Amino acid sequence: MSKKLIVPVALSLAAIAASAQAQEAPPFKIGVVTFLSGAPAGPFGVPARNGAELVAEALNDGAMPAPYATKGFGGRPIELVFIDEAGGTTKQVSEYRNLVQRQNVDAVVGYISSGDCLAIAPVAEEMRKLTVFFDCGTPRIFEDASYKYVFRTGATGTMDSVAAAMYVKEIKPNATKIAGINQNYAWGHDSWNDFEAAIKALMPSVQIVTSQMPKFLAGQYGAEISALLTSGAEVVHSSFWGGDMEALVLQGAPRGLFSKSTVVLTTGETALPKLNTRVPEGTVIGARGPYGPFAPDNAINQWLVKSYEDRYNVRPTYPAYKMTQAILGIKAAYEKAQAANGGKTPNQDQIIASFEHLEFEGPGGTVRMALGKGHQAVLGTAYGTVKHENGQAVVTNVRYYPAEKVNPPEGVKSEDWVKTALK
Amino acid sequence: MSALLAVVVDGVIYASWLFMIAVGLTLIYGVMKILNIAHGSLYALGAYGAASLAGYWLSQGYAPFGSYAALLAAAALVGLIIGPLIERGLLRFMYGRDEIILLLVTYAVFLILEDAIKLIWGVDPYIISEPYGLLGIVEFANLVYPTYSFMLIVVSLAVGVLLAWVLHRTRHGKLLAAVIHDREVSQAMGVNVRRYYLATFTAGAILAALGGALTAPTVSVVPGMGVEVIVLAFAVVVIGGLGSLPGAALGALIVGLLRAAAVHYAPALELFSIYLVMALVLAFRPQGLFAGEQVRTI
Amino acid sequence: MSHLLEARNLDKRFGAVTAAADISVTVAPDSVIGLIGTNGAGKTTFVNMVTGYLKPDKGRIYFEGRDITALHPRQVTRLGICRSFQIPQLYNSLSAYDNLIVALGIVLRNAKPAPWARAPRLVPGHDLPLADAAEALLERFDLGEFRDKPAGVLPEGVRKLLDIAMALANKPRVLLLDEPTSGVSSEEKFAIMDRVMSAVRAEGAAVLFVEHDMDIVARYAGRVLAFYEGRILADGAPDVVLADPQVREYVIGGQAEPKEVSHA
Amino acid sequence: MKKDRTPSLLLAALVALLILGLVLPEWRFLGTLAIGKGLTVLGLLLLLRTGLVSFGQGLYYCLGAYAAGTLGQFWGTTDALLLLVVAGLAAGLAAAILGILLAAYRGIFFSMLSLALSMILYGLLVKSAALGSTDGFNLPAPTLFGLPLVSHDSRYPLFVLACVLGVAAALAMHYYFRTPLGRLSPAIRDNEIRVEYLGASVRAAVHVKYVIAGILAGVGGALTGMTVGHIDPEMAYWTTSGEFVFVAILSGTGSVAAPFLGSFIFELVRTFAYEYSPNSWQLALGTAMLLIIVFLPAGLWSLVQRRRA
Repeated sequence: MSKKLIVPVALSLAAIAASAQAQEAPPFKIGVVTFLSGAPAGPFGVPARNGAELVAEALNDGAMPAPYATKGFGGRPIELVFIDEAGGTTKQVSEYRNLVQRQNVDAVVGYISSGDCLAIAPVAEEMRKLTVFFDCGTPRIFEDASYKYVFRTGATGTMDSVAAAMYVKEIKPNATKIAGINQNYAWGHDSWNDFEAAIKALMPSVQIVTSQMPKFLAGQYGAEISALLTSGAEVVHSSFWGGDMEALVLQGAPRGLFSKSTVVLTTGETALPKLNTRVPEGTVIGARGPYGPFAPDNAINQWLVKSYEDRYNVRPTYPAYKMTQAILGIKAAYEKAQAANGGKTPNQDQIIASFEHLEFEGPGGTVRMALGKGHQAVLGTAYGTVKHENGQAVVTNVRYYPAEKVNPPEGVKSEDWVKTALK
Repeated sequence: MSALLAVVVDGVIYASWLFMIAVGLTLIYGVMKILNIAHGSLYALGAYGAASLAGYWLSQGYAPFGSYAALLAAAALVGLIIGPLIERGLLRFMYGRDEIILLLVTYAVFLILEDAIKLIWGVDPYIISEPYGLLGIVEFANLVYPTYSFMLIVVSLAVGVLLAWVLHRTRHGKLLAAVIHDREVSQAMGVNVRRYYLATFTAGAILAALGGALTAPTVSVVPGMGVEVIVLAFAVVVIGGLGSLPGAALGALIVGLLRAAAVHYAPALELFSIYLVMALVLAFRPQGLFAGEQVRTI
Repeated sequence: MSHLLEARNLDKRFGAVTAAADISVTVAPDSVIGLIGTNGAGKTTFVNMVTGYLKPDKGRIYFEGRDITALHPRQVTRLGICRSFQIPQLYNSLSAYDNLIVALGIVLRNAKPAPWARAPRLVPGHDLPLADAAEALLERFDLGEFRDKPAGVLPEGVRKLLDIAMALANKPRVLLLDEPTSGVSSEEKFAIMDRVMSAVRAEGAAVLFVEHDMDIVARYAGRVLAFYEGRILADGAPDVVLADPQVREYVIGGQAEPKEVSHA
Repeated sequence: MKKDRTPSLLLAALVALLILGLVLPEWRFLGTLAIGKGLTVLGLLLLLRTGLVSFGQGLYYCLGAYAAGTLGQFWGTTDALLLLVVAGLAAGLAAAILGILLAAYRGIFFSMLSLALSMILYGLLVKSAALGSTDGFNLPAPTLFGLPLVSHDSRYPLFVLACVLGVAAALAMHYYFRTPLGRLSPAIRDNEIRVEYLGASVRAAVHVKYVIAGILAGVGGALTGMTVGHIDPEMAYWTTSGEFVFVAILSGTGSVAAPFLGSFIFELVRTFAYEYSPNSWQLALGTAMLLIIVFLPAGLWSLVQRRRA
C-alpha cells in the first residue's frame, strides 16, 4: 500500500516544482535517447550524450557563439532526460511513450539504430511529439513514409557510401578489383549495397571479388582477412564500426591487409582518437558527414572542439557533432517560430512549421532540411586518407563533396538514384 | 590450393580460440550440471583485466615480453577472485534446485557483471595490441599470419592436455569423476564435494578469463564483448557433447573449419553455419558427438 | 486351444550377459504364476519383453494369437497387458487420487473412436464417471487416508499398492507384478499380498508376479517358473518346482548369497 | 471438493483491468505489451508443467508477428482478429512440423535444439532484405471490423481486445488442464514411463502441447507487433526467448494468471530501472531477479497464494 502512495506523491511534488518554475520561464524538456550500454555505447552513445550535456549547458549559460548566443531556447532553460537506447525496438517504443506520457518531455532527440528510428517514427506521429533523429542512417524513414512530427538532422547512410565510391574513383582510378567486409545486419547490408551500386556506376570496369558479411560483434576476423588477402582486392570497403572496426584494424594491419589494398572505413573517424597510429597510413576514413577532422573552421566547431577537449580530454567524434547539430536545429526552429509568434512562446505546431525546410548553422557547416518534405537534412561530406605525422595520425588528401552531389533530389528514392543518376 | 590451405589454417586458429572459450563452460557443466551464462562475462572480465594489467606494465616501460605474463596473471587473478565469489557467495545456496533455476541465476549474474564492468572500466574501448605484434609474423603461400595466432593454438593444446591429464591421471581427477557419477554416494564415502565444486567453478572461471585475456590483444576490449561469446561457446559444447572435454575440442574444430570454409567459399552462409551444424547434430545425435549413450532402466 | 499369452523362443543379450535364452512360456486365463530366480536370472527382462519395453533379439510374443512382439508399451497396455514395477512408477508431485485420475483419464481418452469425438462419460471397464472410478480404486486398495497426499511422500508399502492400483486402470487381461512385496517389512508382506490378490482377483486377469519370498510364492502361486541365467529351469506346480533339486541349488540356495550381477 | 474459483476470479480480473485501463491511460501500452508477452509465457507455462523448457519460443513469437506483419504491410490487411488468427495458424503449423523432431527430446537437449531452430529463423530474417533485415518493418495501425483500435486519442480499444484475449486464453488453459490430455502434463514431467504404461503416447502428448505453446506465442507475437507498431528479427533472437523463460520461472507455474502478472511486473521493473538508473539498469534487473529466485522459490505467484491462504 505504501508503494502505491509513493508514485502519486512523487508525481504531485514534481508537478508543484514544475508549476513554481512556470511562473518565470518553464524549462524546455528534451528526452535524449542514445546507447549508454552495449557495444554502440563507446563509439556512439556516450560521445553523443557528452555532446548533448555540453551543448545544453552552454546554451543555458548563454556561452555559445553566434547565432546561438541567446540563453536556452528563446530564454527557456533546457532540461535533459537520458534514456538508454539498448534493449531492442519494443523496449524503445515503450520508453518513448514513457518519455512523452509520464515525463512530459517537449521533444525527443536521439536514436542511433535505424531499426529504432523506423519503429519510433509512427509512434511519434501517434503521440504528436516533436522528435529529432540525430544519427540513424536508413533512407527508408522519409522515403517509405512521410511524417509531420519527425525530423532528421543527420544525413542518410547512402551519402556515406556514394561519397566513398567517389573518393575511391579519385584516388584509385585504375582499380578493378573491389571487395567488401560489412557486418551481417541491415546497416552492413545497406552500406555495401549502396557502395556496390555506386562504384559500379562510377567505374563500370570494376569487378567485385568478394563480399564478406561476418556476424555483428564477431570479433575474430582471421578467416575473413585471409579471404580478402587471397582475393587480390585493390580496394576494400567496410562500414564496420566500434569494436568490430577496431578489431579489423588490429587484426588486419599486421597481416598486410592495409598495405596490399586501400581500405575504406566509412566510420573510421570514431576510432582515430583511440587507435591513433595503429590505423595504418593510406587508410581512407570518413566521418558520416563534415565532422571531426573534416569540419569547417567555423566558430561553433571551434567551440565544440575546445569545450569537449577541456571536459573529456579527447577530441569530439562525429556522434558529438551530430547531437550538437540536432539540438541547435531545434533551437533555430524554436527561435524562428518565437520570432514569427511576436516573441511569445511558440506552440509545437509553430516550431514544426519553422523547422520544415529550415537552414541552420551547425558545427559541420550549413544544414538544409531539404528532403522528406523539409524533414530530412542534407549536408556535404568528406573523405580523407590517414597519414602519420610526428606520432599522430592525421587526415590528408581530404576531398569534399557538396550535398547535392551525394544526396538524391527530393522525391527520388536513394536506392534508385544510386543506380541511375551516378552514371 | 592456397585458399584450401588458408581454410585449414584459419579454421584451426579459430578452433583453438573457440576451444579456449568453450572448455571452461563444458568443465563446469560436466561436474556441476550448471550451464553458466556468466561465462561470457568472465571472458570479458579476463579481457578487461588483461588490458589493464598489460597496459599498466607497458606504460611503466617494463620489458614488453613481460606483457604475456601480465595477460596470464590477469586471467588467474580474475578467475581466483570472481570464481569463488560466485560459487561460495551465490551458487552453493542453489544446489539441488532445477538446472533451469541455476541457469537463470547465472543469467542474473551475467546482467550484474555486465554493468559492473561498465562501472569499473567505462564504455570506451581498451586497446592493448602490443603482445599481438611482438612475436612477429609468419609468411607462407602468399599469406601472412601473426605468430601470436599460432601461439594461441599451442596454448589451447596445452590447456586441453593439462585438463585431460588432471582429470584422468591424478587422484583428484578420479575423485572428481566419482563426484560427477554420483554426488551423494561420493559425499557419503567422505569425498569433500564442496571443495571439488569450488575448485571446478574456479577452474572454469580461470579458463574463461584466460580466453578473454588472450583475446584482448587481438581486439578492442569493449562492453558487450562477452554476449556473443556465450552462444558461440554453447553451440560448440552442444555439438561436442555437454560436459565432454574431447567433445569441446571436436566441436571447436568442426565449427572452426566449417566457418572458415564458409568465409572462403560461400560468405553468405557464414551466419547460419554454426546453428545449422548445431541443429543437425542435435537432430541426429542429441547427446552430442562425444557423450556416451545414456542407459535407463526401470 | 489358443493361449491367452504365449512367448516363443525368446532370446535377449546385453553385451556378454544373457538375459533370456530360448524362453518359451504359455499363460492360460485365470492362472496365477510366480516367477522366481536370483537377481539377474532374467525375470524382469521377461516382464519387460512381454510389455514391450525391450525387444527380444529373437523369438515372438503372442497375445490371444496376435503377434505383439514389435508393439510399444502403450499399445501392449491398451490390449490389456498391464504391469506394476519393482520401484513404483508414480507421479510423485501428484496426490494418490490424482495419480489414479491421470491413469483413468488416459483410459477414458483412449476410448474415443476419433479425435473429434467426445470422450465417453463413463470410464470403460469401470462403468463409473472419472472421479467415482478413482475413488473406487482407492477404496479397493484401502488407500482412502492417503488420498490427498503427494505420492512422493507416501510410505513404500502404500506406493506399491498405488502402483498396482494404477496398473488396474486399464482393466487388464494379463497383469504382471514385478516384486510386489519388495521393500516392505516381512510382517507386512502377507497383508499386502492379501490385499493385492483380493483386489486383483476381482478383475479376472491372469497374474504373473516376480517374487523372492518362497513362502509367498508357495501360498499364492498356482504355478511357478524358475529362472536361471536367462533360462527357465523349471515350470510347474509350486510344490514340485520348489522341491526340484536344481531349483533348490541354483535358485533358492542362491537366495541366501545373491550373485553380483549388474544387469537387472 | 473445493470449488473452482479460478474462472470467476479471472472474470473479475478482466473487469478490474478494463476499469484500470479506463482511468490510467498511460499504462495501456505497457498492459497490452505485457499481455502479448504473457500469452507467450502462458505457452511456456504449459511446457514447464510438462517438464520442458523451450529456449526457442521466440521462433513462434517472431513467426506470428511476421505472419501478421507481412499480411498487414504487403496486403494491407489491418483487421486485428484476422491478423491474430493468421499469426496463430502460421505459428501452429510451424510448431506442428518442427514438433515432429522436437517431441522426441527432453531436458537440456530440448532447450538447446529449440534455441538452435529459433536462431536459424533469426539468421533467415537477417538475410531477407525484402523484410528489412535487422531493421524490420512497421505494421499499419490495427482495426476491428473496420473500426480503428489505435489512434492519438485512445489506445483503449486495443487494450480491451488484449485483455479479453488474455483472459480467454487463461480460461481456456485452465480448463485444458482439467481434461485427460491436460492432466498428462504433470504426469509426463514426473514419470514418462508410467504414462506409456498406462496406454498414452508421451510423444504425441508433448507434440500437442508444443503446438499449443507455439500458437500462443504466435498470437502473442502478433499482438505485441500490433501494439508496438514495428517488428524485427530480434524477436527470434535467443535473448528474447531467454526473457520468456525468465518471466515464466519468476511468475511461477502455480496459476494460469501468473504469466500475465509476471510479464507486467517484469515490464514495470524494467521501465523503472531504465528511468531511474539509465546507466545501470541491467544491474538493477539482475539483482531483482536474484532476490526473487532466492526469496520466492515458487515464483511471484506464491505471494498471491500466500495472501489467499
